[in-house]
Amino acid sequence: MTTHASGVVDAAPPHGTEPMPRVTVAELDRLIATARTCRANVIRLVHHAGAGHVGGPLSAIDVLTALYFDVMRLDPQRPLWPDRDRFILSKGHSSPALYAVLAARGLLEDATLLTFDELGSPLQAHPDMRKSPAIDMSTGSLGQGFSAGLGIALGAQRRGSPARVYVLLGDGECQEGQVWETAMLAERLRVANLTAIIDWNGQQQVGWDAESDEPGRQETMLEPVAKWRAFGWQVHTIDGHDMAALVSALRACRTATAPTVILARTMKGKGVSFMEGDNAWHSRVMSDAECALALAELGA
Amino acid sequence: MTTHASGVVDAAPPHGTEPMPRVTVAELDRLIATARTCRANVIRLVHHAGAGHVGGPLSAIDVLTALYFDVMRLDPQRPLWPDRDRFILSKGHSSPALYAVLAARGLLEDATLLTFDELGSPLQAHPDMRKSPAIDMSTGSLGQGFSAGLGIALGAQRRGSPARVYVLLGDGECQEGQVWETAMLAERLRVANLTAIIDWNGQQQVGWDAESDEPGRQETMLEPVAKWRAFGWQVHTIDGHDMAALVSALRACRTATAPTVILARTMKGKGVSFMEGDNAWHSRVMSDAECALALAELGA
Amino acid sequence: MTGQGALADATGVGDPAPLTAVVRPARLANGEGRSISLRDAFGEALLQLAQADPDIVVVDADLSNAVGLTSFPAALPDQYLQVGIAEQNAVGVAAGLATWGYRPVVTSFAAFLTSRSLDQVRVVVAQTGLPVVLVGGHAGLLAGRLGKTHVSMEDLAIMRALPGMTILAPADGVEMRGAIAAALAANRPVYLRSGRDPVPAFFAADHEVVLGAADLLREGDVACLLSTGSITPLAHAAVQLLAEAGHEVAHLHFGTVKPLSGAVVRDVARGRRLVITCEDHSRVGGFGSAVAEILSEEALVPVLRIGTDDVWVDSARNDALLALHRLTPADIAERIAERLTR
Amino acid sequence: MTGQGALADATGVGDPAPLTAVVRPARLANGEGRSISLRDAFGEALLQLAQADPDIVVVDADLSNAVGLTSFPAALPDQYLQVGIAEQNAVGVAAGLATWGYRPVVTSFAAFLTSRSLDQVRVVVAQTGLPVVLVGGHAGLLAGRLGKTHVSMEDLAIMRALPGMTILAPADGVEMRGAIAAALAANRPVYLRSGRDPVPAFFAADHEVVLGAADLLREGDVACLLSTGSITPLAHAAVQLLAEAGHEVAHLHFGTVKPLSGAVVRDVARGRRLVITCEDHSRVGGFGSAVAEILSEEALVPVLRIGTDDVWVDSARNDALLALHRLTPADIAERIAERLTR
Ligand SMILES: Cc1ncc(C[n+]2csc(CCOP(=O)(O)OP(=O)(O)O)c2C)c(N)n1
Ligand SMILES: Cc1ncc(C[n+]2csc(CCOP(=O)(O)OP(=O)(O)O)c2C)c(N)n1
Ligand SMILES: [Mg+2]
Ligand SMILES: [Mg+2]
Repeated sequence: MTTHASGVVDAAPPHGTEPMPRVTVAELDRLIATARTCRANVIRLVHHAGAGHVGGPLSAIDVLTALYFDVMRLDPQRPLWPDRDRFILSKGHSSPALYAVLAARGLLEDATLLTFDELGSPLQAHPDMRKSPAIDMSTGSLGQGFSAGLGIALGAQRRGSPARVYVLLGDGECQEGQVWETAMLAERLRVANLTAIIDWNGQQQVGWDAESDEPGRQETMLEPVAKWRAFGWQVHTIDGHDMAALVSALRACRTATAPTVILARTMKGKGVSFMEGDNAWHSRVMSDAECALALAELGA
Repeated sequence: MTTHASGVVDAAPPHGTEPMPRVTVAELDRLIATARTCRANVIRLVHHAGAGHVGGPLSAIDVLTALYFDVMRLDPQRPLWPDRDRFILSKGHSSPALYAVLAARGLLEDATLLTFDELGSPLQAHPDMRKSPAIDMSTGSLGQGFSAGLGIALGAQRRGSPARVYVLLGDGECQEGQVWETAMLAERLRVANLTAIIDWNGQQQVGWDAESDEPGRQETMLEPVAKWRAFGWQVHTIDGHDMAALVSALRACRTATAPTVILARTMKGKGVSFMEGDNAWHSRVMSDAECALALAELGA
Repeated sequence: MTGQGALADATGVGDPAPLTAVVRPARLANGEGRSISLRDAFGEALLQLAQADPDIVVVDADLSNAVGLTSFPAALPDQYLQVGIAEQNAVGVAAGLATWGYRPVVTSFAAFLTSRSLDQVRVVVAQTGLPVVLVGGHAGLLAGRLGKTHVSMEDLAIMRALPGMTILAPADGVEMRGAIAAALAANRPVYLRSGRDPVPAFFAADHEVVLGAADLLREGDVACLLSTGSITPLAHAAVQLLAEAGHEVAHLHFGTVKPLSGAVVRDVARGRRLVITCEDHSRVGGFGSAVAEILSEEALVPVLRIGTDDVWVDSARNDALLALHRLTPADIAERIAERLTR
Repeated sequence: MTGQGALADATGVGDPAPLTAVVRPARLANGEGRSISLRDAFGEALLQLAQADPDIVVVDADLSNAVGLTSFPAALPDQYLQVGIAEQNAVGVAAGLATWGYRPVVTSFAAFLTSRSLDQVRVVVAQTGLPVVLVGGHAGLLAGRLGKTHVSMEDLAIMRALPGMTILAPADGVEMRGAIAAALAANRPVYLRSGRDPVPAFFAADHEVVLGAADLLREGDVACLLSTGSITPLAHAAVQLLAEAGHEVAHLHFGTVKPLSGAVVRDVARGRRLVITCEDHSRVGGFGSAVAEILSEEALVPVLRIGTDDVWVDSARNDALLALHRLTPADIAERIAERLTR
């Protein structure tokens, strides 16, 4: 039970911090199906808009699905419930994935999806918290969402709220110094209600692919496990498209005693064969034929 | 032999990259005496100006003396000799230390010391490369000198120059994200002609001293060795007031094959008993009596 | 579910009420009152406010003592968050705290807050409308002994470029006390300009800070001087010198630099031969430019913008800097007289 | 050993020569020439320049392809340095390279270069005078489909606040080619504003870029429109619409936003009823404000500043944004006609 600034006492059941049970096969199947639907919606909304990123959203969909459909405590009827868990898409250019998942979860109206990036739409190119109560923080400039997430996590602690904060970062994004400022402060304050997930798809906008043939030197991140450990974070490395692994790693964070980072190995464009691993799809506009092909592959 | 942009071929002998011999006792004694003179000059110039930082300059003097009087290749007659080694005081607020050492080394006129921080002086509150050819980079905004140092080191490599770059950072300064952006790029490019030295005096401007009683949590840096290692740097931890240790660690950098950081354990206010470890002296103005006492302690 | 109405909730992201635009006759200290620096007045006032309101939280990028919060950390440790020398993270963390209804006050130097963390101020403060108060210390020439990396002569120009920022530049300790209270009450992003050195009390102790209001310091027919920030007392002295020389120049102080009421500025300009602006800031893009933007629309009255030239400021003593940049009362008076008698 | 003379050496920290301030009759493309985006013109030109000058080095914060350098990394790998998504370090590394006589060109989006790395631009570029060229892509409304975090409507205001920055805002691909060459030749800190979408050639192929020069696009007695950047073609169309409606408005393009010659601006203003400024930028602090600063000094002529209002720009299609912010040629003409016939 939490008392808020307003003096209102929240009657909703507090979040448990006890470990959650193992995920069942039926639950997993439902999550996998949801992720697939959301992938199709990413394709639809980006194609409809003729703008927006594709590769990054597709690599992030499974993480988002696991969060919004399994791990996070929230109530679509009360999007601003103070004790809700928060999600911040620090890699804000993957907004189509966020919008697709929010709509599937009932936090956005489906009809708004096809207004993406159009004048007057709540679905801005990058997530804008002033446009919808379902968006917990405005992002788009890489590295910033993580700091805000730390602030929100600290705020929850100060308010005595069990709210947890999940922040999704890009692997390229981790080149921003601000990410390490945040990591350092979270380490010092041992902010255990903060979970970072790295969408480790191995690609960024340009990167070093063309520049270096030396093995390892084209990587978006060098030795990330060692780096995060040295910064005092608990580190889990998982397959970011393996729903069972995602769910169990994310569920485990609820009992963490230190800030936790999940290095989720992913693939840009995941789920659409001709986009997978091809960074040309970072933000390319699809033809109608490509859109149809992608949707067909996704069974939509 | 280096060919420069201008087409001028430099006739000066190239820097050796062979290890340097062990430092002799006589050499050490001279360095220690020089450091002491420079400490006295820091006291004099700050007192004369009635402004400027004190604690940080005194903790940095030994490092600067070892660099300018033993390790760095330079020629006071040709301050802009292209193949000279470069030094960047990334913790620019310790400018009094830099000025004292530059003057002792013949790179600044002694007479300018007492113009510190006065109108028209080349000795700005923070080092300004436009005011004197002896200053290799303008600093004062923490975290920036290190980036510029990396750029200079890369420039040396591109020009085929044996010039090495030494950057002195504060331990508090290492909280700036930009420091880690720089560390990451140096790691990726394996910039071996770049040496960072951290003036690890355990204090910054405010810090966490008052905030946390928990052991370790007031530190300016948490687990710095692990952090720098994880960022791919070679790490040496030494006593930053032990001239022999300083000289041998810095000499060893000349044959490094990776970027190297020297964590130099120091004490703020070192050399003046009533300033040692008392962070009130971060930038306090001295009374005449305090100045006299400090100078007496320094045998000056 | 869309639109901003839904957000006028505990997260504090509602649309702010418009500021009042009024001109009030000012009551001056006239030699009464304490000499105190803006920073110390800020520190005293914030401590009091925070003692009464536990939602006020200082987010400090390792400069709290330098901006006047010497006793705050020990007095209210639970309302003080040290983030280290990391201005970018400071602003982001503050924004996150603000979503919970906290009233974060970020402290650093003006030079760093408005440049090192500008992207963060832009995206998670100004664009979200979260009520974060940014306190930039050591702004202006009178922190001159730190030199060009630390002396911000550009902060007003930079902050003015951000939609939705409210910018306050108090004249003295009395006004600073009111300004920090008003900033916290305003429920919107605020940039508060602070300074280092003691200044004599300028306003009477009961001077009330109302965002957007201007203070009429003196009447005068010929011209009107508009000033902001801690140069107002110097400008006031200049106006007195001018009066002695026979030039009756009206004087208004603007403790709020943005928003600036076009109506008020036009009103005081009309019928006069010259409008003069005066600020401890570059002549480019700051308060004077805001006035020039307004008055140039109708070419109502010529505008003489007094501030520093478009150059970096070297380190030196305050008096040397004021003289060099011709910002002493005598210099200000001379510049205005020159222009009036041309 | 003191002073700047000693530094006019291989490190390239010498004092730049003053810019030329001239008005030249412009030669227009008149339907000839290619339609090309500013970014692609930049990319083509820089590749050619860099092929001829090995000292030109691109320092990229992971946006080279988005700002027009698609083939550069593969074509000249030794002159391309990828620093990753780290704008602060990019600017610092560029400054370091410049001390060796290299001519670094830093590439990112305008929004990030002028905010995320503002402190670095301020300290190691503008304050040192090192000849770093900062190329800010996707500036202005016409990158609108990225929304307010990416669309910079403030870059000119922010860069203008920094002493010593030269600011270029070319109108089209032809001028962009000349601008990047001139920026590299200028031996000083330069901010070059670039854009995303293809625009028809505006200037004739032999249009010569001279820093500080203005281009006379049309004579006209009643008023004079001064524009900068890629809105100049739209402003030009507006001026033609106005002529058809009987308003003879002169038009000058300023490819250099800073320094801006007061003499030139006063000259073109004198004797006319109105000066209009037009820019793809906020009305606060940018090119229009620079003109207002100059013209307000003598209240010579009223100034109508056309740009976006002081609001954050949402994401939408270019045409929708231009209409919303009333920046289509018809809107521009209407705003001017309204003012002229008031
Ligand atoms: C501060 C900042 N710099 C640059 C950009 C432009 N940008 C958008 S996406 C991107 C690449 C991001 O790579 P990564 O974080 O790995 O995300 P991915 O697309 O691979 O999911 C860049 C550089 C930005 N949005 N913000
Ligand atoms: C970007 C930036 N933020 C803040 C400051 C103000 N400042 C000057 S010294 C200092 C403390 C530095 O601590 P440390 O790096 O440990 O140096 P020390 O004084 O201990 O040698 C601070 C915060 C600054 N100069 N630059
Ligand atoms: Mg990636
Ligand atoms: Mg220290």
